[in-house]
Amino acid sequence: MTTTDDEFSGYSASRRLILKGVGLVALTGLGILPFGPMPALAAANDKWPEDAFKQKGQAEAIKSLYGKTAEPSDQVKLDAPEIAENGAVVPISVTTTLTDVTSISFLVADNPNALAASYQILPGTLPSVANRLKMAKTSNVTAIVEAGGKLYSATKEVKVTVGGCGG
Amino acid sequence: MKMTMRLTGSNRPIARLVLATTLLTTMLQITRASSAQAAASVDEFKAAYAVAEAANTQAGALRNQWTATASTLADAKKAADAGNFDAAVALSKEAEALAKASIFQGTSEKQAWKAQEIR
Amino acid sequence: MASTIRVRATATGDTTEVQALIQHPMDSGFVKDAQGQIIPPHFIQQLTFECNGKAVFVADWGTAVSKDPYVKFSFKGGNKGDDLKISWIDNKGASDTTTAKIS
Amino acid sequence: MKVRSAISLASVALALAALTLAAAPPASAANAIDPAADARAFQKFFTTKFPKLKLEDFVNGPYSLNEDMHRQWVEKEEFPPYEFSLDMGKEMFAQPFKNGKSYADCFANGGIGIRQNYPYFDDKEGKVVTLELALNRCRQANGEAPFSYVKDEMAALTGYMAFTSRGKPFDIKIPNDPRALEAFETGKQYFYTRRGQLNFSCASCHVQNPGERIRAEILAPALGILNAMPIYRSEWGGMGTISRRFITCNVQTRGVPLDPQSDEYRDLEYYLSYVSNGLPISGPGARP
Repeated sequence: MTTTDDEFSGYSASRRLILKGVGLVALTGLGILPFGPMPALAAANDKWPEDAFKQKGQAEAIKSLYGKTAEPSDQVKLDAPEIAENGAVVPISVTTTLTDVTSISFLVADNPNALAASYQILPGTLPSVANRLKMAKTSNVTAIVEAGGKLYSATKEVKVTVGGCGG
Repeated sequence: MKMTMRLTGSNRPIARLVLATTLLTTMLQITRASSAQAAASVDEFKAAYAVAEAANTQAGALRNQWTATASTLADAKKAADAGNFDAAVALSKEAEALAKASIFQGTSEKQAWKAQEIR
Repeated sequence: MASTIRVRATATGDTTEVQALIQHPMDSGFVKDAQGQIIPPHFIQQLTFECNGKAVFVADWGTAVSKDPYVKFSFKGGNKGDDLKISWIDNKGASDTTTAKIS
Repeated sequence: MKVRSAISLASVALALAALTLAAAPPASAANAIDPAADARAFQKFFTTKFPKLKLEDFVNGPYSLNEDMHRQWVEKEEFPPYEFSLDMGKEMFAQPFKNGKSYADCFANGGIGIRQNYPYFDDKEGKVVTLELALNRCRQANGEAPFSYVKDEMAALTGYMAFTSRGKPFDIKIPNDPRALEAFETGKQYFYTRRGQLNFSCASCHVQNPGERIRAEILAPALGILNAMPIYRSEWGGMGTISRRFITCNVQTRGVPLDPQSDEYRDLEYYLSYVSNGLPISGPGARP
């Protein structure tokens, strides 16, 4: 990366102009190794859960991933738009007041494969994740929070008028 | 009918416009469709196709061709290649009707656009 | 070639907020190309964040994560100037890594 | 077309009447070309239609008009999807041509912070010159092949140049030259002329119905629509230039689009940019 502090402060300054109130932050890139030999993924002590991602239904995916079922909890706050502007890019986030959280997963019930993403919340990391998901059509979106060995969930319907199967 | 655009209730002015054009196009097609009878020949197809193509070229001069005209012309050619000249003639006439409607639109809009202008 | 990874990491008090955007097609395997051929799935499977050599966040992704994926999270313990290393690997074995400084 | 027999002559007559009715020009049509008055009326129309919005809000298109969408946008802008294109544009802009010259040599102020002055009327050519056109002419003058007007490279370059102009108000000049006034008028005519099988003009959607949904999309107001160009459209899954936007609009009305940078498109860009004078450049932008 060839960026300098200088141009990034330019970045945030101009962007603030347009997007009042959304503070942005500078970063300094260091060296990179694009497509070099994969360094040992120190954190990837768990394998990518292939079986869970292969499941079609939501219940099956949760069972494969966690081996148990989730109960709804109002301590799980799921934030998703009422109507997605485009199914290809739906901003979805979750945050929780539960403690001892070890993982957070997102499922889109009516996608071809329900499990979209699963995040390991390691010690010291806050139980809050935002990401952007694809939705094939209007569907319930569920966030699962694993806390103290139990599963908690929140679900919200997101309407999709332009499907996100195009990429 | 190839009108697949879905419109919500709040777009009624647009919906009316769409309806108006659709009906206009359809009308032009009715007049044309009734003249194609019996088994058509290669020559009939060629003549009908040439007329449609000429109309579409005229629409092009008005910078106002419709996508449906081009695709219908292509369909006509395909039908003719398959030896189905009845269909080929009918499609040529449909393309001609579409091209004529686009010419009508292009000509009337030369003045009509002013009605939409913000002043 | 520029990195496929963009990161912003900011420390406020003892909490560091991290946002990352990665350039990747995230092909789902359900889409056909112009010739009607299925575009085979091509997506990032795992994305890892390490602060000063210690893993803080691991993302396991499927094909339903959007093209040019984005993720945001926060962790405690990072300080201004600390190294944050980000790595991803996709289902075809391609990978990329970058290290950013927390600001 | 199977329903043709079901249409009665009466409804056809009605349809014709509707067309004719709409075609009646207002009695008070003044014929003098007065771009300044047009721009004032144009801006007043939108600020009256959306009294809550400030003038500069219009550059954010549909996001200014709908709260749920605005929220999704703010979230998206935290790390906008055009970021990679912007970086690519910056890199490309700095990269010299084979002859050692660069884009900077083709533009005033080395091409930095000048987006708001495009398009301009070139009195030697007697035509409107857009930024996209100027970039390709720059390439050709230096022995490089021109880029496609609708693809990624052109979007990356114009995106970077827009970025260096962010916040600067559109400052399009119409010299007192009958050819320039004619170009403005032709652009205006193109904007308001209904075309395509759906019988839509640009104005049908972007003047008469901004904020409304057509299919799933919320229509953007015409005011400020070019300030955000080029844009990353989620629908496209990528970047698009002004040329691409015009072509898409034509196709969506079921009209055959013109070639990119044909005279009418150049005039249209001239008109649309001029009536947005004073509104800040916000490109590159992100749109649904």
